[in-house]
Amino acid sequence: MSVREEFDAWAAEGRDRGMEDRHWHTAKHVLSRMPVEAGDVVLDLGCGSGYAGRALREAAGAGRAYGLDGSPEMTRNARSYTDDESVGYVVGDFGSLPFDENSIDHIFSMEAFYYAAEPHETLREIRRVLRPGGTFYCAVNYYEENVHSHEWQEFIEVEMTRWSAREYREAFREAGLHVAEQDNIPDNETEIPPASEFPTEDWETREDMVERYREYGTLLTVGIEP
Amino acid sequence: MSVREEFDAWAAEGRDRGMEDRHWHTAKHVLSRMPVEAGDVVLDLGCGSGYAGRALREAAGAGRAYGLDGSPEMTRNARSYTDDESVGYVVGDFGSLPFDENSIDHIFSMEAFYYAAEPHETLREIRRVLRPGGTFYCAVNYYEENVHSHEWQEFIEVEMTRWSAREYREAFREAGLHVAEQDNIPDNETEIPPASEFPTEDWETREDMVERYREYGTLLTVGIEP
Amino acid sequence: MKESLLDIVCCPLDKEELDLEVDEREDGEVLAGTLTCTECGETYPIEDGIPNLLPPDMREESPA
Amino acid sequence: MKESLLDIVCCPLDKEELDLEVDEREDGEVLAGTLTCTECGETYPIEDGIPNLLPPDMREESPA
Ligand SMILES: Nc1ncnc2c1ncn2[C@@H]1O[C@H](CSCC[C@H](N)C(=O)O)[C@@H](O)[C@H]1O
Ligand SMILES: Nc1ncnc2c1ncn2[C@@H]1O[C@H](CSCC[C@H](N)C(=O)O)[C@@H](O)[C@H]1O
Repeated sequence: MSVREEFDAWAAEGRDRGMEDRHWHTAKHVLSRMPVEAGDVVLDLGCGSGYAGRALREAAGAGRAYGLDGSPEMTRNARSYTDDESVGYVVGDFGSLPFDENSIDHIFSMEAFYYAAEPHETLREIRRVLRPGGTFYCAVNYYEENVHSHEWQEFIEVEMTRWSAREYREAFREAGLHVAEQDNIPDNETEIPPASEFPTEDWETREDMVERYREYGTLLTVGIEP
Repeated sequence: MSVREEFDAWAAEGRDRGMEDRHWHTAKHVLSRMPVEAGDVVLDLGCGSGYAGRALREAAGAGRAYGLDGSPEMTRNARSYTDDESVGYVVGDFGSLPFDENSIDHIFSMEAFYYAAEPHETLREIRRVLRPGGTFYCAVNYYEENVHSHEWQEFIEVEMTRWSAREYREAFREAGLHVAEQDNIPDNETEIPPASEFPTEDWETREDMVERYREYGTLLTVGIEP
Repeated sequence: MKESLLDIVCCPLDKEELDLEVDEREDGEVLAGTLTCTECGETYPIEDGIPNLLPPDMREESPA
Repeated sequence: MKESLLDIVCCPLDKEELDLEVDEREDGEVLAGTLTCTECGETYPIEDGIPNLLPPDMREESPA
Protein backbone atom coordinates (compact mmCIF):
# COMPACT_ATOMS: atom_id res chain seq x y z
CA MET A 1 0.00 0.00 0.00
CA SER A 2 1.31 3.46 -0.80
CA VAL A 3 2.06 6.14 1.78
CA ARG A 4 -0.68 8.12 0.17
CA GLU A 5 -3.35 5.44 0.53
CA GLU A 6 -2.37 4.47 4.07
CA PHE A 7 -2.19 7.99 5.47
CA ASP A 8 -5.06 9.47 3.47
CA ALA A 9 -7.16 6.84 5.24
CA TRP A 10 -5.71 7.84 8.63
CA ALA A 11 -6.47 11.49 7.93
CA ALA A 12 -10.03 10.68 6.87
CA GLU A 13 -10.53 8.85 10.18
CA GLY A 14 -9.27 11.86 12.15
CA ARG A 15 -6.17 10.04 13.33
CA ASP A 16 -4.11 13.15 12.57
CA ARG A 17 -5.51 14.94 15.65
CA GLY A 18 -5.17 11.83 17.80
CA MET A 19 -1.49 11.61 16.88
CA GLU A 20 -1.04 15.31 17.57
CA ASP A 21 -2.45 14.89 21.08
CA ARG A 22 -0.24 11.90 21.90
CA HIS A 23 2.92 13.05 20.16
CA TRP A 24 2.73 16.51 21.70
CA HIS A 25 3.73 15.03 25.08
CA THR A 26 7.31 14.72 23.84
CA ALA A 27 7.28 16.81 20.64
CA LYS A 28 6.83 20.02 22.64
CA HIS A 29 10.11 19.37 24.43
CA VAL A 30 11.86 18.63 21.15
CA LEU A 31 10.53 21.83 19.56
CA SER A 32 11.57 23.96 22.53
CA ARG A 33 15.21 22.87 22.11
CA MET A 34 15.48 24.03 18.50
CA PRO A 35 17.68 27.10 17.95
CA VAL A 36 15.08 28.84 15.79
CA GLU A 37 15.49 32.60 15.45
CA ALA A 38 12.85 35.16 14.50
CA GLY A 39 12.35 35.08 10.74
CA ASP A 40 13.78 31.60 10.16
CA VAL A 41 12.26 29.27 7.57
CA VAL A 42 11.38 25.92 9.15
CA LEU A 43 10.18 22.68 7.58
CA ASP A 44 8.20 19.84 9.19
CA LEU A 45 8.70 16.53 7.39
CA GLY A 46 5.65 14.25 7.60
CA CYS A 47 3.67 17.03 9.20
CA GLY A 48 0.38 15.17 9.78
CA SER A 49 -1.96 17.66 11.45
CA GLY A 50 0.75 20.31 11.13
CA TYR A 51 1.06 21.21 14.81
CA ALA A 52 4.85 21.61 14.70
CA GLY A 53 4.86 24.39 12.13
CA ARG A 54 2.14 26.23 14.03
CA ALA A 55 4.11 25.88 17.28
CA LEU A 56 7.38 27.10 15.77
CA ARG A 57 5.60 30.15 14.38
CA GLU A 58 3.93 30.98 17.68
CA ALA A 59 6.60 30.08 20.23
CA ALA A 60 9.84 30.61 18.32
CA GLY A 61 8.82 33.38 15.93
CA ALA A 62 9.74 31.43 12.80
CA GLY A 63 9.21 33.63 9.75
CA ARG A 64 7.71 30.89 7.63
CA ALA A 65 6.79 27.33 8.53
CA TYR A 66 6.14 24.69 5.89
CA GLY A 67 4.71 21.25 6.44
CA LEU A 68 5.40 18.54 3.88
CA ASP A 69 3.40 15.34 3.80
CA GLY A 70 2.93 12.55 1.28
CA SER A 71 -0.76 12.38 2.06
CA PRO A 72 -2.92 15.05 0.39
CA GLU A 73 -5.63 14.48 3.01
CA MET A 74 -3.18 15.16 5.84
CA THR A 75 -2.13 18.48 4.29
CA ARG A 76 -5.75 19.37 3.60
CA ASN A 77 -6.63 18.83 7.25
CA ALA A 78 -3.51 20.65 8.42
CA ARG A 79 -4.36 23.64 6.25
CA SER A 80 -7.84 23.78 7.78
CA TYR A 81 -6.45 23.99 11.33
CA THR A 82 -4.71 27.35 10.90
CA ASP A 83 -5.30 30.73 9.36
CA ASP A 84 -1.73 31.88 9.87
CA GLU A 85 -0.62 33.32 6.53
CA SER A 86 2.97 32.30 7.16
CA VAL A 87 2.22 28.61 7.61
CA GLY A 88 1.99 26.59 4.40
CA TYR A 89 1.59 22.96 3.41
CA VAL A 90 2.83 21.00 0.41
CA VAL A 91 2.28 17.44 -0.74
CA GLY A 92 5.64 15.82 -1.37
CA ASP A 93 7.79 12.78 -0.78
CA PHE A 94 10.73 12.36 1.60
CA GLY A 95 12.83 11.01 -1.26
CA SER A 96 12.48 14.07 -3.52
CA LEU A 97 12.17 17.24 -1.49
CA PRO A 98 10.76 20.10 -3.58
CA PHE A 99 12.97 22.75 -1.96
CA ASP A 100 16.06 24.60 -3.15
CA GLU A 101 19.54 23.98 -1.88
CA ASN A 102 20.26 25.92 1.37
CA SER A 103 16.70 27.20 1.52
CA ILE A 104 15.71 25.92 4.98
CA ASP A 105 17.02 27.03 8.37
CA HIS A 106 15.77 24.13 10.50
CA ILE A 107 13.92 20.86 9.94
CA PHE A 108 11.72 19.01 12.42
CA SER A 109 10.21 15.57 12.00
CA MET A 110 8.16 13.55 14.49
CA GLU A 111 7.27 9.90 14.03
CA ALA A 112 7.67 10.11 10.27
CA PHE A 113 11.29 9.74 9.15
CA TYR A 114 11.28 5.94 9.32
CA TYR A 115 8.57 5.74 6.65
CA ALA A 116 11.05 7.03 4.06
CA ALA A 117 11.48 4.39 1.34
CA GLU A 118 15.21 5.22 1.25
CA PRO A 119 16.23 6.80 4.56
CA HIS A 120 19.83 7.42 3.46
CA GLU A 121 18.59 9.24 0.37
CA THR A 122 16.25 11.31 2.56
CA LEU A 123 19.20 12.33 4.74
CA ARG A 124 21.06 13.46 1.62
CA GLU A 125 18.01 15.46 0.57
CA ILE A 126 17.86 17.03 4.03
CA ARG A 127 21.51 18.03 3.72
CA ARG A 128 20.85 19.57 0.34
CA VAL A 129 18.00 21.80 1.52
CA LEU A 130 19.52 22.84 4.89
CA ARG A 131 21.75 25.89 5.00
CA PRO A 132 25.12 25.54 6.75
CA GLY A 133 24.42 25.50 10.49
CA GLY A 134 20.85 24.34 9.92
CA THR A 135 19.61 21.54 12.15
CA PHE A 136 17.55 18.39 11.59
CA TYR A 137 15.59 17.47 14.72
CA CYS A 138 14.57 13.88 14.08
CA ALA A 139 12.21 12.37 16.66
CA VAL A 140 10.94 8.78 16.56
CA ASN A 141 9.08 6.44 18.89
CA TYR A 142 9.68 3.44 16.60
CA TYR A 143 13.29 2.34 17.01
CA GLU A 144 15.29 -0.73 17.93
CA GLU A 145 15.77 -0.09 21.67
CA ASN A 146 12.05 0.51 22.13
CA VAL A 147 11.09 -3.16 22.04
CA HIS A 148 7.48 -2.23 22.68
CA SER A 149 7.32 -0.54 19.27
CA HIS A 150 8.49 -3.52 17.24
CA GLU A 151 5.02 -4.92 16.71
CA TRP A 152 3.75 -1.69 15.12
CA GLN A 153 4.92 -2.87 11.72
CA GLU A 154 2.18 -5.51 11.82
CA PHE A 155 -0.50 -2.83 11.73
CA ILE A 156 0.98 -0.67 8.98
CA GLU A 157 1.28 -1.58 5.33
CA VAL A 158 4.10 0.88 4.64
CA GLU A 159 7.52 -0.63 5.35
CA MET A 160 9.28 1.04 8.30
CA THR A 161 12.99 1.41 9.04
CA ARG A 162 13.87 0.28 12.56
CA TRP A 163 17.26 1.72 13.43
CA SER A 164 18.94 1.74 16.83
CA ALA A 165 20.16 4.97 18.41
CA ARG A 166 23.65 4.11 17.17
CA GLU A 167 22.38 3.45 13.65
CA TYR A 168 20.74 6.87 13.60
CA ARG A 169 24.03 8.50 14.59
CA GLU A 170 25.94 6.49 12.02
CA ALA A 171 23.49 7.22 9.21
CA PHE A 172 23.50 10.96 9.96
CA ARG A 173 27.30 11.01 9.90
CA GLU A 174 27.43 8.90 6.75
CA ALA A 175 25.22 11.50 5.05
CA GLY A 176 27.67 14.18 6.19
CA LEU A 177 25.63 15.69 9.00
CA HIS A 178 27.37 16.30 12.33
CA VAL A 179 25.51 14.70 15.24
CA ALA A 180 24.95 17.41 17.85
CA GLU A 181 22.79 15.54 20.31
CA GLN A 182 20.97 12.32 21.00
CA ASP A 183 18.49 11.89 23.81
CA ASN A 184 15.50 9.93 25.04
CA ILE A 185 12.65 12.24 25.92
CA PRO A 186 10.25 10.66 28.40
CA ASP A 187 6.50 10.96 27.95
CA ASN A 188 5.41 11.85 31.48
CA GLU A 189 1.84 12.64 30.48
CA THR A 190 0.34 9.47 29.07
CA GLU A 191 -1.63 8.12 32.00
CA ILE A 192 -0.47 4.81 33.38
CA PRO A 193 -3.15 2.94 35.36
CA PRO A 194 -2.44 1.37 38.76
CA ALA A 195 -0.83 -2.09 38.71
CA SER A 196 -4.14 -3.78 39.60
CA GLU A 197 -5.55 -2.90 36.18
CA PHE A 198 -2.92 -4.85 34.26
CA PRO A 199 -2.91 -6.71 31.94
CA THR A 200 -4.79 -4.12 29.87
CA GLU A 201 -5.82 -4.46 26.26
CA ASP A 202 -2.46 -3.06 25.13
CA TRP A 203 -0.07 -3.86 27.96
CA GLU A 204 0.88 -7.10 29.64
CA THR A 205 2.45 -5.44 32.70
CA ARG A 206 2.65 -1.97 34.21
CA GLU A 207 6.46 -2.22 34.06
CA ASP A 208 6.29 -2.52 30.28
CA MET A 209 4.09 0.53 29.98
CA VAL A 210 6.31 2.55 32.31
CA GLU A 211 9.36 1.52 30.33
CA ARG A 212 7.75 2.43 27.01
CA TYR A 213 6.61 5.91 28.05
CA ARG A 214 8.69 7.09 31.00
CA GLU A 215 12.01 5.55 30.03
CA TYR A 216 12.29 5.00 26.27
CA GLY A 217 9.86 7.74 25.27
CA THR A 218 10.92 9.51 22.09
CA LEU A 219 14.38 9.07 20.58
CA LEU A 220 15.71 12.43 19.41
CA THR A 221 18.72 12.67 17.12
CA VAL A 222 19.91 16.15 16.15
CA GLY A 223 22.01 16.56 13.03
CA ILE A 224 23.56 19.77 11.82
CA GLU A 225 24.70 20.79 8.35
CA PRO A 226 28.41 21.73 8.50
CA MET B 1 40.85 38.24 43.89
CA SER B 2 42.20 35.72 41.40
CA VAL B 3 40.32 32.64 40.21
CA ARG B 4 43.05 30.64 41.85
CA GLU B 5 42.66 32.23 45.28
CA GLU B 6 38.86 32.20 45.24
CA PHE B 7 38.46 28.59 44.12
CA ASP B 8 41.44 27.15 45.98
CA ALA B 9 39.62 28.37 49.10
CA TRP B 10 36.37 26.73 47.93
CA ALA B 11 38.19 23.46 47.32
CA ALA B 12 39.86 23.59 50.73
CA GLU B 13 36.42 24.01 52.33
CA GLY B 14 35.07 20.97 50.45
CA ARG B 15 32.70 23.05 48.37
CA ASP B 16 33.73 21.04 45.29
CA ARG B 17 31.70 18.03 46.47
CA GLY B 18 28.78 20.21 47.53
CA MET B 19 28.64 21.71 44.04
CA GLU B 20 28.88 18.26 42.49
CA ASP B 21 25.86 17.10 44.49
CA ARG B 22 23.75 20.11 43.57
CA HIS B 23 24.87 20.50 39.96
CA TRP B 24 24.42 16.82 39.23
CA HIS B 25 20.62 17.30 39.31
CA THR B 26 20.79 18.95 35.91
CA ALA B 27 24.33 18.12 34.73
CA LYS B 28 23.45 14.43 34.40
CA HIS B 29 20.78 15.30 31.84
CA VAL B 30 23.19 17.53 29.95
CA LEU B 31 25.86 14.82 29.87
CA SER B 32 23.41 12.18 28.65
CA ARG B 33 22.59 14.27 25.58
CA MET B 34 26.19 14.51 24.38
CA PRO B 35 26.97 12.51 21.21
CA VAL B 36 30.10 10.96 22.72
CA GLU B 37 31.32 7.78 21.02
CA ALA B 38 33.55 5.08 22.48
CA GLY B 39 37.15 6.27 22.38
CA ASP B 40 36.40 9.99 22.12
CA VAL B 41 38.57 12.55 23.90
CA VAL B 42 36.42 14.82 26.09
CA LEU B 43 37.32 17.94 28.04
CA ASP B 44 35.56 19.44 31.08
CA LEU B 45 36.22 23.17 31.44
CA GLY B 46 36.19 24.34 35.07
CA CYS B 47 35.94 20.76 36.23
CA GLY B 48 35.73 21.36 40.00
CA SER B 49 35.43 17.92 41.61
CA GLY B 50 35.76 16.37 38.16
CA TYR B 51 32.50 14.42 38.14
CA ALA B 52 31.75 15.10 34.47
CA GLY B 53 34.89 13.45 33.14
CA ARG B 54 34.29 10.42 35.34
CA ALA B 55 30.68 10.18 34.14
CA LEU B 56 31.59 10.47 30.44
CA ARG B 57 34.14 7.70 30.87
CA GLU B 58 31.71 5.40 32.67
CA ALA B 59 28.44 6.07 30.88
CA ALA B 60 29.53 7.10 27.39
CA GLY B 61 32.75 5.13 27.03
CA ALA B 62 34.92 8.17 26.34
CA GLY B 63 38.47 7.06 25.62
CA ARG B 64 40.09 9.84 27.61
CA ALA B 65 38.53 12.51 29.79
CA TYR B 66 40.44 15.60 30.86
CA GLY B 67 39.37 18.14 33.43
CA LEU B 68 40.86 21.63 33.29
CA ASP B 69 40.57 24.01 36.21
CA GLY B 70 42.30 27.25 37.18
CA SER B 71 42.45 26.15 40.80
CA PRO B 72 45.26 23.71 41.64
CA GLU B 73 43.36 22.62 44.77
CA MET B 74 40.29 21.72 42.72
CA THR B 75 42.35 19.52 40.38
CA ARG B 76 44.15 17.97 43.34
CA ASN B 77 40.83 17.01 44.91
CA ALA B 78 39.44 15.81 41.57
CA ARG B 79 42.47 13.60 41.03
CA SER B 80 41.97 12.03 44.46
CA TYR B 81 38.37 11.04 43.65
CA THR B 82 39.23 8.62 40.84
CA ASP B 83 41.72 5.91 40.03
CA ASP B 84 40.64 5.67 36.40
CA GLU B 85 43.86 5.76 34.36
CA SER B 86 42.09 7.45 31.47
CA VAL B 87 40.88 10.43 33.47
CA GLY B 88 43.39 13.26 33.86
CA TYR B 89 43.43 16.76 35.28
CA VAL B 90 45.38 19.87 34.33
CA VAL B 91 45.64 23.32 35.83
CA GLY B 92 44.95 25.90 33.15
CA ASP B 93 43.04 29.03 32.27
CA PHE B 94 39.97 29.41 30.04
CA GLY B 95 41.74 32.15 28.10
CA SER B 96 44.75 30.05 27.05
CA LEU B 97 43.80 26.42 26.59
CA PRO B 98 46.86 24.15 26.61
CA PHE B 99 45.49 21.80 23.93
CA ASP B 100 46.33 21.36 20.26
CA GLU B 101 44.10 22.44 17.43
CA ASN B 102 41.41 19.81 16.62
CA SER B 103 42.52 17.64 19.52
CA ILE B 104 39.21 17.37 21.42
CA ASP B 105 36.01 15.59 20.35
CA HIS B 106 33.58 17.17 22.81
CA ILE B 107 33.70 19.80 25.54
CA PHE B 108 31.45 20.07 28.59
CA SER B 109 31.29 22.90 31.08
CA MET B 110 28.96 23.34 34.04
CA GLU B 111 28.63 26.56 36.02
CA ALA B 112 32.08 27.73 34.99
CA PHE B 113 32.10 29.41 31.57
CA TYR B 114 30.94 32.79 32.88
CA TYR B 115 34.05 33.13 35.04
CA ALA B 116 36.18 33.50 31.91
CA ALA B 117 37.88 36.90 31.96
CA GLU B 118 37.26 37.18 28.20
CA PRO B 119 34.34 34.92 27.24
CA HIS B 120 34.63 35.70 23.51
CA GLU B 121 38.29 34.75 23.58
CA THR B 122 37.41 31.53 25.41
CA LEU B 123 34.91 30.66 22.66
CA ARG B 124 37.64 31.19 20.08
CA GLU B 125 39.93 28.91 22.08
CA ILE B 126 37.16 26.31 22.22
CA ARG B 127 36.79 26.48 18.45
CA ARG B 128 40.52 26.03 18.02
CA VAL B 129 40.74 22.86 20.12
CA LEU B 130 37.50 21.21 18.89
CA ARG B 131 37.66 19.00 15.82
CA PRO B 132 35.09 19.65 13.07
CA GLY B 133 31.77 18.26 14.31
CA GLY B 134 32.90 18.53 17.93
CA THR B 135 30.38 19.98 20.37
CA PHE B 136 30.58 22.47 23.24
CA TYR B 137 27.92 21.73 25.87
CA CYS B 138 27.81 24.92 27.91
CA ALA B 139 25.60 24.78 31.01
CA VAL B 140 25.05 27.72 33.37
CA ASN B 141 22.73 28.56 36.25
CA TYR B 142 23.89 32.18 36.33
CA TYR B 143 22.31 34.02 33.41
CA GLU B 144 20.14 37.02 32.70
CA GLU B 145 16.71 35.33 32.64
CA ASN B 146 17.38 33.63 35.97
CA VAL B 147 16.72 36.73 38.07
CA HIS B 148 17.29 34.70 41.22
CA SER B 149 20.95 34.27 40.27
CA HIS B 150 21.74 37.95 39.86
CA GLU B 151 22.74 38.46 43.47
CA TRP B 152 25.39 35.72 43.33
CA GLN B 153 27.95 38.23 42.11
CA GLU B 154 27.84 39.86 45.56
CA PHE B 155 29.31 36.74 47.13
CA ILE B 156 32.07 36.10 44.61
CA GLU B 157 35.15 38.22 44.07
CA VAL B 158 35.74 36.99 40.52
CA GLU B 159 33.81 39.03 37.96
CA MET B 160 31.08 37.02 36.22
CA THR B 161 29.55 37.43 32.75
CA ARG B 162 25.75 37.52 32.85
CA TRP B 163 24.48 36.84 29.36
CA SER B 164 20.89 36.14 28.32
CA ALA B 165 19.98 33.02 26.35
CA ARG B 166 20.02 35.15 23.20
CA GLU B 167 23.44 36.58 24.05
CA TYR B 168 24.82 33.06 24.43
CA ARG B 169 23.51 32.14 20.98
CA GLU B 170 24.89 35.33 19.48
CA ALA B 171 28.31 34.95 21.07
CA PHE B 172 28.60 31.32 19.93
CA ARG B 173 27.72 32.32 16.38
CA GLU B 174 30.05 35.31 16.48
CA ALA B 175 32.88 32.94 17.38
CA GLY B 176 31.92 30.78 14.39
CA LEU B 177 30.22 27.93 16.23
CA HIS B 178 26.86 26.74 14.92
CA VAL B 179 24.19 26.72 17.64
CA ALA B 180 22.64 23.25 17.67
CA GLU B 181 20.39 23.54 20.69
CA GLN B 182 19.35 25.73 23.56
CA ASP B 183 17.24 24.51 26.45
CA ASN B 184 16.32 25.07 30.07
CA ILE B 185 16.84 21.93 32.08
CA PRO B 186 14.72 21.89 35.24
CA ASP B 187 16.17 20.75 38.54
CA ASN B 188 13.40 18.49 39.82
CA GLU B 189 15.45 17.14 42.72
CA THR B 190 16.29 20.07 44.95
CA GLU B 191 13.71 19.79 47.69
CA ILE B 192 11.24 22.63 47.94
CA PRO B 193 9.58 22.95 51.36
CA PRO B 194 5.81 23.42 51.76
CA ALA B 195 4.52 26.99 51.42
CA SER B 196 4.08 27.32 55.18
CA GLU B 197 7.85 27.30 55.67
CA PHE B 198 8.45 30.42 53.58
CA PRO B 199 10.12 32.86 53.83
CA THR B 200 13.21 30.70 54.39
CA GLU B 201 16.73 31.93 54.90
CA ASP B 202 17.31 31.96 51.14
CA TRP B 203 13.86 32.38 49.61
CA GLU B 204 11.18 35.00 50.08
CA THR B 205 8.39 32.90 48.54
CA ARG B 206 7.87 29.32 47.43
CA GLU B 207 6.97 30.62 43.94
CA ASP B 208 10.46 32.10 43.61
CA MET B 209 12.11 28.86 44.59
CA VAL B 210 9.91 26.85 42.22
CA GLU B 211 10.71 29.27 39.41
CA ARG B 212 14.45 29.12 40.08
CA TYR B 213 14.70 25.31 40.15
CA ARG B 214 11.75 23.83 38.28
CA GLU B 215 11.40 26.43 35.56
CA TYR B 216 14.68 28.26 34.90
CA GLY B 217 16.95 25.46 36.09
CA THR B 218 20.11 25.22 34.02
CA LEU B 219 20.52 27.04 30.70
CA LEU B 220 22.17 24.76 28.17
CA THR B 221 23.61 26.11 24.92
CA VAL B 222 25.14 23.60 22.51
CA GLY B 223 27.62 24.83 19.94
CA ILE B 224 29.22 22.75 17.23
CA GLU B 225 32.43 23.30 15.30
CA PRO B 226 31.61 23.40 11.55
CA MET C 1 -0.29 28.54 -1.09
CA LYS C 2 1.31 31.95 -0.85
CA GLU C 3 3.41 33.10 -3.78
CA SER C 4 6.32 33.60 -1.38
CA LEU C 5 6.73 29.82 -1.43
CA LEU C 6 8.12 30.22 -4.96
CA ASP C 7 11.33 31.65 -3.40
CA ILE C 8 12.35 28.26 -2.12
CA VAL C 9 10.26 25.63 -3.87
CA CYS C 10 11.62 23.68 -6.84
CA CYS C 11 10.89 20.75 -9.11
CA PRO C 12 11.23 17.58 -7.00
CA LEU C 13 12.87 15.78 -9.94
CA ASP C 14 15.58 18.09 -11.27
CA LYS C 15 15.44 20.78 -8.54
CA GLU C 16 14.98 23.51 -11.13
CA GLU C 17 12.75 26.58 -10.88
CA LEU C 18 8.99 26.40 -11.20
CA ASP C 19 6.71 28.79 -13.09
CA LEU C 20 3.34 29.58 -11.55
CA GLU C 21 0.10 29.73 -13.50
CA VAL C 22 -2.85 30.87 -11.39
CA ASP C 23 -6.41 29.66 -12.00
CA GLU C 24 -7.96 30.90 -8.76
CA ARG C 25 -6.91 33.31 -6.03
CA GLU C 26 -8.37 34.23 -2.66
CA ASP C 27 -7.03 36.53 0.10
CA GLY C 28 -3.53 36.67 -1.38
CA GLU C 29 -3.38 32.89 -1.72
CA VAL C 30 -3.31 30.76 -4.83
CA LEU C 31 -6.15 28.26 -4.46
CA ALA C 32 -5.85 26.56 -7.83
CA GLY C 33 -3.25 26.58 -10.56
CA THR C 34 -0.24 24.83 -11.97
CA LEU C 35 3.47 24.85 -11.27
CA THR C 36 5.58 24.03 -14.32
CA CYS C 37 9.25 23.15 -14.24
CA THR C 38 11.21 25.65 -16.33
CA GLU C 39 13.70 22.92 -17.18
CA CYS C 40 11.90 19.60 -17.70
CA GLY C 41 8.39 20.94 -18.31
CA GLU C 42 6.81 18.63 -15.74
CA THR C 43 3.61 20.12 -14.26
CA TYR C 44 2.42 20.06 -10.65
CA PRO C 45 -1.17 20.90 -9.72
CA ILE C 46 -2.23 23.29 -6.96
CA GLU C 47 -5.56 22.14 -5.52
CA ASP C 48 -7.50 23.69 -2.64
CA GLY C 49 -4.51 25.92 -1.95
CA ILE C 50 -2.01 23.08 -1.66
CA PRO C 51 0.66 22.36 -4.28
CA ASN C 52 1.18 18.68 -5.02
CA LEU C 53 4.91 18.30 -5.52
CA LEU C 54 5.06 14.53 -5.39
CA PRO C 55 7.17 13.03 -8.16
CA PRO C 56 4.61 12.42 -10.93
CA ASP C 57 4.91 8.62 -10.68
CA MET C 58 3.80 8.80 -7.04
CA ARG C 59 0.86 11.05 -7.81
CA GLU C 60 -2.61 9.77 -8.40
CA GLU C 61 -4.66 12.21 -10.39
CA SER C 62 -8.00 12.97 -8.83
CA PRO C 63 -10.82 12.30 -11.30
CA ALA C 64 -11.54 15.34 -13.46
CA MET D 1 49.59 12.72 34.45
CA LYS D 2 49.86 9.98 31.87
CA GLU D 3 52.37 10.47 29.08
CA SER D 4 49.53 10.01 26.58
CA LEU D 5 48.47 13.56 27.46
CA LEU D 6 51.50 14.75 25.48
CA ASP D 7 49.64 13.81 22.26
CA ILE D 8 47.27 16.71 22.65
CA VAL D 9 48.73 19.11 25.19
CA CYS D 10 50.63 22.22 24.12
CA CYS D 11 52.14 25.43 25.42
CA PRO D 12 49.24 27.70 26.48
CA LEU D 13 51.09 30.73 25.11
CA ASP D 14 52.27 29.82 21.61
CA LYS D 15 50.48 26.44 21.27
CA GLU D 16 53.75 24.70 20.37
CA GLU D 17 54.88 21.24 21.46
CA LEU D 18 56.09 20.51 24.97
CA ASP D 19 59.05 18.36 25.99
CA LEU D 20 58.67 16.22 29.10
CA GLU D 21 61.34 15.86 31.76
CA VAL D 22 60.43 13.33 34.46
CA ASP D 23 61.56 13.67 38.08
CA GLU D 24 59.28 11.07 39.61
CA ARG D 25 57.11 8.25 38.25
CA GLU D 26 54.58 5.91 39.83
CA ASP D 27 52.31 3.27 38.23
CA GLY D 28 52.84 4.58 34.71
CA GLU D 29 52.11 8.15 35.79
CA VAL D 30 54.40 11.13 35.93
CA LEU D 31 54.12 12.51 39.47
CA ALA D 32 56.72 15.25 39.24
CA GLY D 33 58.62 16.83 36.39
CA THR D 34 58.70 19.70 33.96
CA LEU D 35 57.12 20.45 30.60
CA THR D 36 59.21 22.76 28.45
CA CYS D 37 57.97 24.52 25.34
CA THR D 38 60.09 23.48 22.36
CA GLU D 39 59.53 26.90 20.82
CA CYS D 40 59.59 29.59 23.52
CA GLY D 41 61.40 27.65 26.24
CA GLU D 42 58.77 28.43 28.89
CA THR D 43 58.60 25.75 31.59
CA TYR D 44 55.53 24.28 33.28
CA PRO D 45 55.80 22.25 36.49
CA ILE D 46 54.13 18.88 37.11
CA GLU D 47 53.33 18.54 40.81
CA ASP D 48 51.55 15.67 42.54
CA GLY D 49 50.75 14.22 39.12
CA ILE D 50 49.08 17.38 37.80
CA PRO D 51 50.66 19.61 35.14
CA ASN D 52 50.24 23.32 35.77
CA LEU D 53 49.66 24.85 32.35
CA LEU D 54 48.49 28.25 33.50
CA PRO D 55 50.12 31.10 31.60
CA PRO D 56 53.19 31.89 33.75
CA ASP D 57 51.87 35.31 34.78
CA MET D 58 48.81 33.63 36.34
CA ARG D 59 50.86 31.06 38.17
CA GLU D 60 51.94 31.47 41.75
CA GLU D 61 54.96 29.38 42.53
CA SER D 62 54.54 27.26 45.62
CA PRO D 63 57.35 27.90 48.09
CA ALA D 64 60.37 25.69 47.37
N1 LIG E 1 7.65 9.02 2.18
C1 LIG E 1 6.91 9.97 2.76
N2 LIG E 1 6.92 11.24 2.27
C2 LIG E 1 6.17 12.21 2.87
N3 LIG E 1 5.39 12.01 3.96
C3 LIG E 1 5.34 10.76 4.47
C4 LIG E 1 6.09 9.70 3.91
N4 LIG E 1 5.85 8.59 4.64
C5 LIG E 1 4.99 8.93 5.62
N5 LIG E 1 4.69 10.25 5.53
C6 LIG E 1 3.79 11.01 6.41
O1 LIG E 1 4.34 10.99 7.72
C7 LIG E 1 3.28 11.13 8.67
C8 LIG E 1 3.57 10.16 9.80
S1 LIG E 1 2.45 10.30 11.14
C9 LIG E 1 3.16 11.62 12.11
C10 LIG E 1 2.48 12.94 11.88
C11 LIG E 1 2.97 14.11 12.72
N6 LIG E 1 4.37 14.41 12.51
C12 LIG E 1 2.71 13.87 14.21
O2 LIG E 1 3.65 13.87 15.00
O3 LIG E 1 1.54 13.66 14.60
C13 LIG E 1 1.97 10.85 7.95
O4 LIG E 1 1.21 12.03 7.88
C14 LIG E 1 2.42 10.36 6.57
O5 LIG E 1 1.56 10.77 5.53
N1 LIG F 1 39.32 31.40 34.12
C1 LIG F 1 39.23 30.16 34.58
N2 LIG F 1 40.01 29.18 34.08
C2 LIG F 1 39.91 27.90 34.54
N3 LIG F 1 39.04 27.51 35.50
C3 LIG F 1 38.24 28.46 36.04
C4 LIG F 1 38.29 29.80 35.62
N4 LIG F 1 37.38 30.50 36.32
C5 LIG F 1 36.77 29.63 37.16
N5 LIG F 1 37.29 28.39 36.99
C6 LIG F 1 36.90 27.16 37.71
O1 LIG F 1 35.53 26.89 37.40
C7 LIG F 1 34.95 26.15 38.48
C8 LIG F 1 33.56 26.73 38.71
S1 LIG F 1 32.64 25.86 39.92
C9 LIG F 1 31.91 24.53 38.95
C10 LIG F 1 32.65 23.24 39.13
C11 LIG F 1 32.04 22.02 38.41
N6 LIG F 1 31.96 22.19 36.96
C12 LIG F 1 30.67 21.68 38.96
O2 LIG F 1 29.70 21.66 38.20
O3 LIG F 1 30.54 21.42 40.16
C13 LIG F 1 35.88 26.31 39.68
O4 LIG F 1 36.45 25.06 39.99
C14 LIG F 1 36.92 27.32 39.21
O5 LIG F 1 38.22 27.08 39.71
